[in-house]
Amino acid sequence: MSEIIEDKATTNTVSASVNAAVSIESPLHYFLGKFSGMAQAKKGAVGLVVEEAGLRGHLNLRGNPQSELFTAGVEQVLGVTLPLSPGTFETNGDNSIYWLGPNEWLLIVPGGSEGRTETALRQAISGHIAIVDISGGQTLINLSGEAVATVLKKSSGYDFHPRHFGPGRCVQTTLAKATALVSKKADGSFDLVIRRSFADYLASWLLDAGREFGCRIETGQR
Amino acid sequence: MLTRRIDRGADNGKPIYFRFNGKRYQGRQGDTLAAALLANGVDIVGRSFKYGRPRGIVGHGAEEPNAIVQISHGSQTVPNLRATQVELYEGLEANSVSGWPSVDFDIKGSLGLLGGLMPPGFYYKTFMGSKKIWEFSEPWIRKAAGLGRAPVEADPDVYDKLNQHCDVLVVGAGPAGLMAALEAARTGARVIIADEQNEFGGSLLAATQTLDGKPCREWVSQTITELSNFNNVELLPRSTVFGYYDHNFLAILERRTDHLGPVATTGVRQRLHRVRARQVVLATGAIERPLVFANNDVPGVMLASSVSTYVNRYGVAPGNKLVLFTTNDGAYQTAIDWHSAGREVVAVVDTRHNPKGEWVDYARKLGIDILDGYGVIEARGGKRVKAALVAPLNREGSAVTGPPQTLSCDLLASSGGWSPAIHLSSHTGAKPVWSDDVVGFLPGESKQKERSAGAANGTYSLLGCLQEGARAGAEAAQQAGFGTDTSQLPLPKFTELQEQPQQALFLVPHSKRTSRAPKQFVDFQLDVTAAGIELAAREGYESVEHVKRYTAMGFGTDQGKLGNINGMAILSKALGQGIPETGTTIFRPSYTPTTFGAIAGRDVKELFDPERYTAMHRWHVENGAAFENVGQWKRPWYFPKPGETMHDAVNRECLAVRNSVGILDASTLGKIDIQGPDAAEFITRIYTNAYLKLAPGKCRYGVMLKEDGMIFDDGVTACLGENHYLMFTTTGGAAGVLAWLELWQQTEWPELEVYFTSVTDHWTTATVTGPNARKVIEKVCQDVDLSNDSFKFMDWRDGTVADVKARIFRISFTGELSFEVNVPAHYGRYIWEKLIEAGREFDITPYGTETMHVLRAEKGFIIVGQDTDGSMTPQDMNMDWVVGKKKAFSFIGKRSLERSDTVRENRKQFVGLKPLNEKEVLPEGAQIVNDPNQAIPMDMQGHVTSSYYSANLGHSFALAVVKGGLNRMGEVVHCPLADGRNIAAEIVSSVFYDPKGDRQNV
Amino acid sequence: MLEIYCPYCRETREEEEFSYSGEAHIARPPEPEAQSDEQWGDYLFFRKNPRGLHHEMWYHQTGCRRYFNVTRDTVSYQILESYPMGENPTVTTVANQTGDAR
Amino acid sequence: MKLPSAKARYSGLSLIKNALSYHENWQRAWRNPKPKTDYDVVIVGGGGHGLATAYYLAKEHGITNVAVVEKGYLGGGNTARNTTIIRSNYLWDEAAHLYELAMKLWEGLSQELNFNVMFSQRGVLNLGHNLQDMRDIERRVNANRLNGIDGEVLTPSQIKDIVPLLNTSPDCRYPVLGASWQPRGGTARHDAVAWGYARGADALGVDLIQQTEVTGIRRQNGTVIGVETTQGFIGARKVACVTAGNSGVMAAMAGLRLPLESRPLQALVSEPLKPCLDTVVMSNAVHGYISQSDKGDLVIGAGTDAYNGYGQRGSFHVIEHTLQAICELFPAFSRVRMNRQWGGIVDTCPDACPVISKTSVDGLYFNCGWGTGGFKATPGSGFVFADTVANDRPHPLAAPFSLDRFSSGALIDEHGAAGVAH
Repeated sequence: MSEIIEDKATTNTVSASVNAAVSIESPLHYFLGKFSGMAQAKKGAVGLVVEEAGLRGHLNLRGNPQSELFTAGVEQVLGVTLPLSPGTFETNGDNSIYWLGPNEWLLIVPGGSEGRTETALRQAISGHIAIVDISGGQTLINLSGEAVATVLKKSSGYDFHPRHFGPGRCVQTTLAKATALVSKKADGSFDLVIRRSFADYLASWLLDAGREFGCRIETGQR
Repeated sequence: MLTRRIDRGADNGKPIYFRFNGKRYQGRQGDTLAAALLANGVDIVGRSFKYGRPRGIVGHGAEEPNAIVQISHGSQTVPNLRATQVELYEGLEANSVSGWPSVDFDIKGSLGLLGGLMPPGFYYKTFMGSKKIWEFSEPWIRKAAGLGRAPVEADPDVYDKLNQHCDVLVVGAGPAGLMAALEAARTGARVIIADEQNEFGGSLLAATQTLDGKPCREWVSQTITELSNFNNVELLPRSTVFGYYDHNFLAILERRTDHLGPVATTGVRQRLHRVRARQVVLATGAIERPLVFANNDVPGVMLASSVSTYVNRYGVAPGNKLVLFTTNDGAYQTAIDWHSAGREVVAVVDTRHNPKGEWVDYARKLGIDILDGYGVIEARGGKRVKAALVAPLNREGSAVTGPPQTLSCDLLASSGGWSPAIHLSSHTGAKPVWSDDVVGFLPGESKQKERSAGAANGTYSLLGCLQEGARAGAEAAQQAGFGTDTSQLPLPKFTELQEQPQQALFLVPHSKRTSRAPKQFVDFQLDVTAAGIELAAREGYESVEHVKRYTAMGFGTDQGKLGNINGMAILSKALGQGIPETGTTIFRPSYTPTTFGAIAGRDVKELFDPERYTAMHRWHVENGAAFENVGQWKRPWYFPKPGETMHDAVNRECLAVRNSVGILDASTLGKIDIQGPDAAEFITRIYTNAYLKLAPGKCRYGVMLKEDGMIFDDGVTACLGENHYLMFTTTGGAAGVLAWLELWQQTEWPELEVYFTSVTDHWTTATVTGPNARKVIEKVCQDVDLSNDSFKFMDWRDGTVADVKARIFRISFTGELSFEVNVPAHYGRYIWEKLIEAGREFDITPYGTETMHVLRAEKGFIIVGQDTDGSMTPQDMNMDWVVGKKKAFSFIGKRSLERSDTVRENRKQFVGLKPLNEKEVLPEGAQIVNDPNQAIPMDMQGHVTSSYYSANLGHSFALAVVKGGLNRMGEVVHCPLADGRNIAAEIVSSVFYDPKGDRQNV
Repeated sequence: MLEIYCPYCRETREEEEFSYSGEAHIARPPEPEAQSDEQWGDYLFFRKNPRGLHHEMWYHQTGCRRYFNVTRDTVSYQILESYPMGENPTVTTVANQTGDAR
Repeated sequence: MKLPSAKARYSGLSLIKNALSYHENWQRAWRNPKPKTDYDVVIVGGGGHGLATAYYLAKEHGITNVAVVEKGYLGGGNTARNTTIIRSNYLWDEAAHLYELAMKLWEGLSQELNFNVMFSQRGVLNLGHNLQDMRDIERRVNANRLNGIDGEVLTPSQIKDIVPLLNTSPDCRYPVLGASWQPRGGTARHDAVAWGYARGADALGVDLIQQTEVTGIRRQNGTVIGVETTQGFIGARKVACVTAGNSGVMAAMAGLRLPLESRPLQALVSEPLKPCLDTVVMSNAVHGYISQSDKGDLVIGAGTDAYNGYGQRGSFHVIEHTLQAICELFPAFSRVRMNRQWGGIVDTCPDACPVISKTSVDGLYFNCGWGTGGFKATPGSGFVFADTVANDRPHPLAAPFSLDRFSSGALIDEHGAAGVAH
């Protein structure tokens, strides 16, 4: 057939822009445009800080965890061990891998490196795998502050108590009437990975939940 | 007359002013509204439901049936609160919910005669001579019923929820609950202890006992301090555990600001705690049972324990001269408390003959008169009790054995023993068990991970409660994985009097038989009497459920907390059987009424349901789009220019697309990335047509059926490369289709190697469509050969659009030359604006879903869910061409297409309709008949699924499903409308525009 | 309100995370065309609906997106086991069960 | 035995008369007989449908040698647990005709039974919140009118006139775009329906046997000969099962299967309030329906649980969701309080329509699968089922509801078009 596209590799990563003038918007840009930095402080206190760490590279990875070639290949490319225990994640600061399911992981890499990462992964691993760039479809927000545990309790039925959910744990669960991948970082704060189309709703929800403690929403560093 | 306040010196709370039925009163800090009303000598707080009889305060907590009040006014009014549970605050306004014209003088009540005409079930027996009579009577019946008034303004308050997890939940913070919580906390278990009252302590708050030589209250506050010091314990006062659901899920309503009054309501008014508890201790206490005697509803007749509570806890003496009527030792406490408060105890009337024991001796020692073997058979008095009529009873308490005598009094307290508060255990489905020893129902065998302790378990001695609580706490913690199951804490030291057995007595005999005696009330709120229950039984309503429903017993806001056991006992006697044979009580949530707003939580108003936005949403808002709700998505419906109606805007948008170029935000379509060696095989099994030969760079339209053969979704699937596909779904179908694919792969064909990933949110889609579409794309995309020869209809290409790597699909939902530009959503708005910029010279027109609908309808393209309804096959939709009959695998739904009903000739089929009057637009949903003049019921042939005016065609048109429609081209059918019009239309092909499909191929 | 153990996440999670997918262990007939209308109707619509032990499928919709099986008592709602697709239940009888045993 | 046909009629006069004798002389509403050894028809299930079947068997077909065998007490199942809504505005002809027959019977039921079932034709509104809702409403109302069923499509302002407390602001999350309105719809006193039919059937000689569970269906050569019960064997030429949620269990006794799934449907009531809602308001899109009883309670219907179950309780989040919908529709009700919640077990067919059918066993009949639509159908269901049993062939209105539709594919899909068929 004549129409076959030149690149046989089935990459669908097209997010790298070639021109710096191209404007790029994180999922929360609209919300932040309306509310950025708004401190709903109660007597000056800020119990909850919501910070978007947008525009990172997000890749969905599927494959067989029993295959050593697969696990070793991923580790070699990312520099992070593929987490095999349910509900855990591994990170080296730049790259993180979250367990999503028995054959499914989320990779978060520095923004702009998702294309390179995908290509490198496709070179390192083979067989029945899937790598899908979903960078545009989600964003990461960090929740910190004294009230964060209460705000999570308001939002999700999952038990985020430190006895049950320590640093290194992650979980995909319901958050308000949407879903999120929630993980706990070593500094005690929580990262949420949420879907783009639900971002405004969830930001409104979190702000509303944090109102009684005083809260601030802002853009983090890229 | 003595004042109703007992001076407690330094413990007297500060004065608080409030209003009741318009009159200003003074209460004290710490009072409930009921306590303050009693202190002010307010006897009548309401009128009874059916007979309008004056009613006073009976109890002191959740059991109160009479003192139902409306608090506050305007948007913050709350109907139907119990005065016994309303904490007093400055400026509180309360009103009775019954009584007309006022509670002190009530018309219904003064017509005593009516009582006789209103036995249980009277309304089933009358008002039905004709339909008219009932239609006339019902509004009056409704008006007479009901308690408080619903607010008429939106609720200004905020409610929220906390999802809690704990190892041990202790319900009730009386002696048993406090011990249980302490024991469990000590093991390190996560503990929550909740109590409905404003302070912890339960019965200890009104007890005169000393523990370790100190007043009870001191032991309570010491224990609370100890509990608060654990960081693994959460204390929830003012928190009612109102429901116990499956898998140890319990719901708690915490009242956070109600006690401060509406002015103070700045935070969360009420909070719902949704608790998953590993183990539960139910230390919910017990509710005292009143005795049923004639006129036992006269104000001034109260529960014995309530009298004690008002005296000891609130410093209020609700009268001067007390007659205490009891069947048990425990109630003697009330006479003793009254005596200690310096008031007159006229007599203790004890139904037992020669009661002996420590309590009786103690009372005698204090000089209290005891009439044993007697019963109060009737209360005397109108608006306040004036006397008790007492008479000797036989040993069984079943008959009056001598002439009655009158004891003058203004307060008549009664105790028929206690009913354990087994409500929560009953919610779990545990069947309550009758105990002759306790004279009450005990919690049944546990169905969940719970145990009861203390009075809730029928254990009434303080020592027993403390011991049982401690044991339960330790056991619960141990079963949740903490500590050992033996209690470790020392119990306080104290002495208590030992109780002798009580007498099981419910209905006190009268010298007249029940049907003729003055009313003996069982359920105060709903005016259910002993005679009513006996009558129900006589009429054949023998099951306890029948009796409850026929008499309405237990259906009040107190849910029969005082009356149900008495009622069951009276029924048992009427039927000549025991209480266990008569039945058990089945309680359902809520334990006490629970605010709707709190159950709804924060998921109201703008947070009621997520609003989903595309990456271009801000642009749409800024450019004046009118939005349509499509599922949770907000989609631009049309883009009106100043002064335009919807009709104008849609016509303009439609013409622009057909004549030049338009642009649509199509980002909401579901998109699923499919990878794996068996991807093509899998898709071929799911869709009706074949995908095995679809080459990379190509797209194909498919229809998905449920296994019953009915259309479920449709969309285009593109082959991205070897073993790699991208499937588009309908906007509404995205999540359902992904689950559907996963279902078949994971459950039926795990051997097929294929992975699915949702990329709906990743890609933003801008559809550029119209004869000038190519010219627009050419301006921003240089690295793709856009010519028709090399980039054909139903192809896709990767390229760069305005410096962003994009994927372009040449697929069309308008029938025009179309390019669907997909970019990662971060670039969505940027690309959208760039495309509009590029299209400016062609007057590129943004359009919304309405124009999209019109344009696709002109082409006869279906919308699943609008043109189909779950009962349409591809053949019905004239889409036989999409069904691959030669596929090796019997695709999902195929077999169902061959059933006798699905191959039927005259099924409804998808056709076009052209109204004979070209300007008349058929309403969508109009029904189609052959003959509009036929008699009703008419023989309906089908209905209009889509209908529009087409600016391009210059006439109106519609899509419809019509019985056998595909063979009826040219026939005229009719749509008789509700407004009397009849619109005639000709059956035509469903493709109105460019039937050969040339325009999309240019 | 159920708490369901997901054999893949190896945790007990709230009911809200899952969606129910009907009776388990209903195999699609290998040759649908060879089925009579009655047999096919049976496969499509007729279910055990027992009062008691029920083997059923659940989808961990907002979790790991895996389907798995659960053995549940439809009267007490007690969940007796969760097990992956392709495996057989280990709990198949319960005392006092009534209902259809197909 | 004195047949209660001599039963004194209820009236205002009889109330006065009995009041004078302290209500000591009221007759039993129905007898409490011992089962006979043999009946022409045994009806299993003493709910509204079963009792109505017995009543119409006796009244319309002269078959009075009938027993109704009930394992608990009369009307104790779904009859006692529903939200009492009555309407007949169903989409499809088959369903519409059946429910309209019921509606016509409702309209004269209190008079016919001499028992006030408090049928209150206060109207039923079905709200539309999006464009597709409005298309469906238009379609249904048009179909109803051409089927002779009253119906109108109302605008938001017309709705506001009927329900002043409803939030018709265009700014809310799911604004009300319009509604269908059936003025003849309304509510009835659910328990009274069972009791009225029971008293009526008893008066015609039917034996109502309570606290007796059917434990088996005895057959001989493929024909029914009676039922095993906890009171022993009761012979019967015909056995008619009307056991709602337990139908699957009954069918299994005869070696049959039914296309049913049983699930709890939840409902709740508020505390009694002065009249504030004069009609029935239903909303499929935001999922809640509400009316106010004569006693003053707001009666609110929630959804069914998503999974099968026989526990007469349900998942709490179903209630939460429903009350969110109610607060969305009626922001003023947010401060009103839930007094009681419960669940009833509904048996639902794949097409949300009932099964009224003969079976492959001679003399065995089933009437089940009413799902969430059972109460409103009570008189019609009993009427056509009695006819089906009496004549051993489907009543014309019952014919489309035979079991064979599940193999032919002739489903009557009220799911898709009418939404939730409450």
